[in-house]
Amino acid sequence: MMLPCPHCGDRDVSEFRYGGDASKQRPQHGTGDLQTWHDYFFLFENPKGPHTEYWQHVLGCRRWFKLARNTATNEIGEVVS
Amino acid sequence: MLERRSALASAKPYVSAALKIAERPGFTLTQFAGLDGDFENKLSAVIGTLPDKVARAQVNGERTIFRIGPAQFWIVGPETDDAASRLAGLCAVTPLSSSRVRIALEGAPARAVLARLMPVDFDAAVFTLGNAALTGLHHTPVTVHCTGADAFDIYAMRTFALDVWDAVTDAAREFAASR
Amino acid sequence: MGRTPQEVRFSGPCRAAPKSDTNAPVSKHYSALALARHALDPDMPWPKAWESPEPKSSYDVVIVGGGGHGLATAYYLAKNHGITNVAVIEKSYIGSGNVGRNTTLIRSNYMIGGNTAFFEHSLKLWEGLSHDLNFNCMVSQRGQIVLAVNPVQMDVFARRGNIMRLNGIDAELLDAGEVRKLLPYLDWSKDARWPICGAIMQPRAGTVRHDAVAWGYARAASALGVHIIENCEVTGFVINDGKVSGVETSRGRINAGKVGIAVAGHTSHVAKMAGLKLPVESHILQAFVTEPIKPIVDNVISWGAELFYLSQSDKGGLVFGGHIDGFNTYTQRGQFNRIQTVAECAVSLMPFISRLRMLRHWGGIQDMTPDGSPFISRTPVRNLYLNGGWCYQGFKATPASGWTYSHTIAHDQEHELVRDFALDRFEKGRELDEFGLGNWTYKQ
Amino acid sequence: MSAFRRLPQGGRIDRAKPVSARFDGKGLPGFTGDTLASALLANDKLLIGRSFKYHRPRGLVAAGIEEPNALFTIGEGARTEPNVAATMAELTDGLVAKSQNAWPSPDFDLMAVNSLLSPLFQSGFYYKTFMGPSKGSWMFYEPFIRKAAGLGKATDLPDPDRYDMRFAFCDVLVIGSGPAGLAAALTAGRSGARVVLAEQDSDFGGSLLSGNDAEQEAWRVVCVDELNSLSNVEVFTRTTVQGLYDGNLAVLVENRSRLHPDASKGQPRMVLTQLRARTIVMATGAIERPLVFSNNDRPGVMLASALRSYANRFAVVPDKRAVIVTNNDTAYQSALDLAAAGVAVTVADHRTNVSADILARAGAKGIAIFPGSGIFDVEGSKGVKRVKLGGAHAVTIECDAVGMAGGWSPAVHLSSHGGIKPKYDEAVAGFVPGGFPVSHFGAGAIMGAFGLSAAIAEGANAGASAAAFAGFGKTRPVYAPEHATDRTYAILPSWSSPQDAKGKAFVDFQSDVTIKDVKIAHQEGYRSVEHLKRYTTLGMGTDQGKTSNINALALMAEYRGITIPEAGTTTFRPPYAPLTMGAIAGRTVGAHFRPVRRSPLNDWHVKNGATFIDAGLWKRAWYYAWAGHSPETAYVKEMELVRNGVGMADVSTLGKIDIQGPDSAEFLNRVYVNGFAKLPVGKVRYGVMLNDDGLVLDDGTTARISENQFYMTTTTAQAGEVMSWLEYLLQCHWTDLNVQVASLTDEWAGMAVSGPKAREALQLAFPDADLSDAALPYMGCRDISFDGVTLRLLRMSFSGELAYEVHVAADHAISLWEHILKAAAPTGIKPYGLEALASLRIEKGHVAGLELDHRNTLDDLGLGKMAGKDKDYVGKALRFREDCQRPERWSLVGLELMEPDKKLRGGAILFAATDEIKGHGRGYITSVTWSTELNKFIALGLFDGGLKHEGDEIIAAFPLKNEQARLKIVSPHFIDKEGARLHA
Repeated sequence: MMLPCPHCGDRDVSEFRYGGDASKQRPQHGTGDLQTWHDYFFLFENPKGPHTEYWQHVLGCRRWFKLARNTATNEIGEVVS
Repeated sequence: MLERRSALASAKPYVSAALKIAERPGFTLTQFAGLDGDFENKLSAVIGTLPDKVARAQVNGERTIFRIGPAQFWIVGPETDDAASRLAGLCAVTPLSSSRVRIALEGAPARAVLARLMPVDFDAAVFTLGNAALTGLHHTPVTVHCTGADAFDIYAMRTFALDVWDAVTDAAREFAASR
Repeated sequence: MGRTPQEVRFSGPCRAAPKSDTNAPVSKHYSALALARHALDPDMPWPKAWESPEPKSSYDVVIVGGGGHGLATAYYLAKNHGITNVAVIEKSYIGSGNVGRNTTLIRSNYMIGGNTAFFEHSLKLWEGLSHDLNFNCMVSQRGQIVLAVNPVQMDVFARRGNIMRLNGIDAELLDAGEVRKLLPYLDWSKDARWPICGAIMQPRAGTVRHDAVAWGYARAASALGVHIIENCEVTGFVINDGKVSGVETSRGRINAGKVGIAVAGHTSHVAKMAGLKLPVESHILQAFVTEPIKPIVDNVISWGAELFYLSQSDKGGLVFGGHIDGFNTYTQRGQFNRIQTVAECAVSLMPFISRLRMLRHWGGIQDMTPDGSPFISRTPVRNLYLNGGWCYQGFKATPASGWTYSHTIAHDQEHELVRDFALDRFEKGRELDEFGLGNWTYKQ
Repeated sequence: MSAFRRLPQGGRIDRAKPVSARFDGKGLPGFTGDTLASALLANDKLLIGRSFKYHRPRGLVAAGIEEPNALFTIGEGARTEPNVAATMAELTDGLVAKSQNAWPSPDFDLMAVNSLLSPLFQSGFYYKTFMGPSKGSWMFYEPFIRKAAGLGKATDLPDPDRYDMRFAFCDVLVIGSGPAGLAAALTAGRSGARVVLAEQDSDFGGSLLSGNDAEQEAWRVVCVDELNSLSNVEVFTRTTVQGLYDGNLAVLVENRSRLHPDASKGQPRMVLTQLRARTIVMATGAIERPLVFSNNDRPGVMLASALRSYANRFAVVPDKRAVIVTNNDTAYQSALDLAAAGVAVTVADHRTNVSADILARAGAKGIAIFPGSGIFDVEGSKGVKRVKLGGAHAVTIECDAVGMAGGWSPAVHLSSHGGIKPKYDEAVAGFVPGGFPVSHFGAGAIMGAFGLSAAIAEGANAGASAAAFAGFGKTRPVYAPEHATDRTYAILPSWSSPQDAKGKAFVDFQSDVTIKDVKIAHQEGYRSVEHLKRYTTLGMGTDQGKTSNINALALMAEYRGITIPEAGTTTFRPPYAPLTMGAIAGRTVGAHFRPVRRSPLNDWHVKNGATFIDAGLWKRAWYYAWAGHSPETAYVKEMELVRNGVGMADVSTLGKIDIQGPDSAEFLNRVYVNGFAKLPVGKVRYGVMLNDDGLVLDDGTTARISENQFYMTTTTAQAGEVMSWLEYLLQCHWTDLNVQVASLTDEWAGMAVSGPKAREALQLAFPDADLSDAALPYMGCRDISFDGVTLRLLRMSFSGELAYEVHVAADHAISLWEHILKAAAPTGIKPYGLEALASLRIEKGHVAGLELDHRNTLDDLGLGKMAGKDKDYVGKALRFREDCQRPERWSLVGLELMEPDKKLRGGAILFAATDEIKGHGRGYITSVTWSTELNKFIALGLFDGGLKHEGDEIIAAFPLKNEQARLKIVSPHFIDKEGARLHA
């Protein structure tokens, strides 16, 4: 799989660190009760299909970015800003 | 009295007629990172033209400037470089001269050797003079810079320097002079 | 030949099925004797291993998923709880999921309170499984050796081994010399990146012929009256007032008193139809097999340097696996960098493997949970039960999973062995992080 | 009497270059250009092995990669390679091959007794027996089964050869160099695109290499010459495309075995290329299928196309007569070529209507044709003697060889690696690609185009399309030779002949699966193609079912009364052909397996007799020679040094992070549980971070260098995790914070100078610095300049003694370290290693990696009070989950051994004095050391309820060594509870 680093271009997946589902809304710092944080941290939509997710180009520019990928096909979409 | 010691002091030399692999010491490496919107202007006022993308390094006199991300640059200058002091207070300045070891490769087989090590297109028509890439070499982060037709610098992490040296010279073994 | 030459037609598509003599004696029980009788009378047909009836309109229990866990659950529902009006509904062929895609290992070297007894129960059930099912699953207790690569790891292994011993489970601590005697072909040279400094061994651990588990359970469940319905996809749940009363399928609605989900790998997808959002992500785990060779590796071997495990199948291929690819996906295609990682482990640990050749690699989609442990529990929907989240350990858990899940369904109450496999454990702060890897689905 | 012979001339072998290999201990002569297979056949060695299950005599079936039978062990000693297909092994001088799975020899194999018992060994027999008499009986049978199974014998010696790996990129990858592939590669190459052509065979040409047409050969040579002349085209022979992966990653493996590469000169035996191709043209061809009839496995029965290959390419033909059985037109090409080589040929054609054109052409060459007929049986045990035809013509024919032409299966494997299932094509009577992604193209036989001109036209078209897709729109297509025609196919989809009850009709030669096994699988309900495969082991051999899959699923479809498309096909998985493990691992093995990380002080440690220990990727100094040579005792001497004098340890491995920006203090205040907002400049603070789940992530110290700059340290183990975590928070979530972080782990070296004489030592080293308690108090931090170099002094202690960390740019680390040792020599300063470092911290009660294992809360580690009550921090919400607050959680305690004659061990399980010693206990020992201060073994552990039980006597059990010991629960701060030494 080649992932499109927004700064370095298409690179092999081995250069990246995965960061999980990026569609989840992290509660603002200092807000959110236990249930909110539980749902945010522990529950997953885990869709079979379109997914946005975080990746870090860890063996590169170290930027984290949001990427669209289809989990049913591994087809890579756009970098989401 | 506090002399500098290379991380490659105990590296096994690589000897080859066709390919030179050697440490290129004696540089200052500083990271400059922006803390305000005017950062790049301030930086270029002191340093000159900045590279517009990660893939291309900018050489201004004795300095080579790498863009390593948004609002982040590496400046590699001579040992006496004063860039850090001139930019102090204008942005985040992080001296990194000890953190990297520069390994130079030069010779016809250089591109073939690099292609054995990093998942980057090193074709002569593609990775040309001035091109740079931040990538992984033996699981460690490196910066590769094309400095001539078949000449390259690899900036490797100091603590992995010997390992990277071993990986590079091993990949280049078939070009080494037989002992 | 009884026919004139002109009549002969070379077989082609869509001819009638071969004649099967329904009057011939049928060996329902498998044994050497039965094999001998069939050998002497080659025309005597074997019975179908499991029946494939048309689905009825209603069952007491419907199990969604005809994999190892679903079939085992159906079998134990019938055998242990007398509930035989059961259908197992499988969208493809039985055993098409992870029971047929794993590295076939069984073991009970678990250290965390909620895990130890469950997995030991599973291992005990494995030990009697072939007899119980009258189907040889080739349960091979060849022992698992987990190699330590530094003294600190030896302490960590010791803790595990001590817990095992204290729970009546076999465990042996081996020093480097003892390991070398057992496994002389490991890299004992100075070149080894991490020297092997000892190991922990569970002699009763081993391997099982994976497909046979699905077939054996299906056959035994079928014999007790369970309906096994293949090529039937569940498309929804019938839920009224928070209670499930059936499933919608590609072959119509099937009513059910109770419904159990056992579709690990696709748990999120199925549970979502019942309105449940779960602490589960689907990840691919790859597995590999080499060409068959004569016996050379006699144990299951795991490595402490990186997640890597290997055994030799009875057919002769070396079967091995490593870590999940590390991002959620439903494609059963692995990434090449992971294949390299695993090959590097194999060759570095056992340098002779370098000259062997990989025949196939494949991927299974497994449920990953934040703490690496599974769920067997009731759900917020009454009469709907959940079995999933198995991470790396689905195969070895199969018998105990069926055993405890059937109990959970039959009694509407979690079996005591799975009380900690609760769905609300993350809310309560009761993670079961067996290896101390932290709450990350993709790092577990 | 011989069955096969070498023709006096012809073929692509180089008769001027004879080669001598050895087979089963005897010389095997041949020529350059021969394969092991062709050489065996040329030497009339027909019987070359025994089958897997029944030990039936077997011969060659194919001439290519699909060969199921002729598997040999090649090489000797550490270079032994089992299960190599003879058809893929080029004959070279010195090649040593041995037959497998027969004892004492294939000619006289005692295991052939299995054949008599064959009725017992029908498919799935092992699931039905070997269960008695008792539960564990399989363990008795298994060794016999294992020994009987397996193919060749591997060596357990390390592989002495080298394997290389490279990354490559191209615009167009063309897979296969048959007519379609050559046309595609050349058409694409003429556009200027970067083209790679990969061919698994030893030469380019594919099916053309097996032909005998001069015009076609000329066309081939012209194409290859032009490809070689183009600088933008790279061509590879002996290179198999093993798999296609996401992102158009093709994995190519080039085999250089024939060159006898010398590993010591860096020459690889194989090279694996990870090729990223913008577009891919699949011109992978097709593989001929056998037909299923009684005794179709006799040596001498082979694919009709193989007979043609051996005749035309290797100049080896059946001695007198061959019988070819077919269901399609392509077999006549083999028949005509054999006839042209002087072999008498008879064809049995399943079809009742054979075209007049064929009848005429064959008749002209004296080929007898029996339409509506097939082979019903083959006689001759170690070679073909005669065949019995049935159907329209029931005749018996004496012959030397049989050619099977059951139709062609397009090589769709690679096209389905990406997840697109192949589809059944009625006209082809086989599966063709079910579709392609936009960047993939197919051409030639893989698409069912079996004719030469069609294949070339398709190839040229695909090459042009692929180049255009990659942005190279202008090209000049390649045209077919003038007289190329499209051979007809006209297949009758037929798979098997009626069989005699006694004979065995094989579907899968290598796995010894017969038509009866397929029937049994059907009877028993193993009807899905996957069940069939798994139950009978069909297609699971090293040939990966290349010749058997379609026949088997056609037969199963027939038994089920459904069509082949309804039955579906199994999934094709990589690799395409058996793939050498060493090639996948490449250079990343042995010492190069994973990177070695070395401290800037590493060279000094090496020179000064340190023993090293692995800590993750790091090599760390464990203990030094001055203190002894046993890990059991050396550290104790080093501890004594620190407690009584002064020692120096290398702490360079700690994670170090530069944090700058106006919001740095706020940032730290969020990530640490304790407050950092008000940390004064020049001060250091110990901090703990939680993960979002409220469990402890890491601990460390952070110093405030200036208002807007901080210097963070992390644990060695978590350094990378913490760095990524901080970047994640800043870049993905807290974008409102103006903070820049940079790793300094490699920039700065760290040395811990610890012990009552630490100040004295440093004062000797840095006489100009004011090191007084007032100037540099406990948890103070100051940068000083020494000899023009900036040193960062941090007064903090891991050992509990008066201690400083001296950080310096790593280039100067060794000089500084040597300077301190030399200047402070009067204090008796010496280095101490990781074991002493870790032991000293136990005495002080500092938690480390073994306690920070992602399972513990702040309170578990006795650090609950650190968390700011009124401030927010990461993990705060989930820190207060129900079970995380349970008072009887396992929490940090100190432990003292009460029985001086015993030993404490890490990993021991803790019990209350009155407990029965079983179950999971009430906790465990995390870290153990001998305490030089207390003169006894002490430990840190986690215990139910923690220090509520302070003073209790408990039991540590270590059943793995049958040990138990009495312990006392004490404060984890074994020494200097008041901190007097720290503040000295």
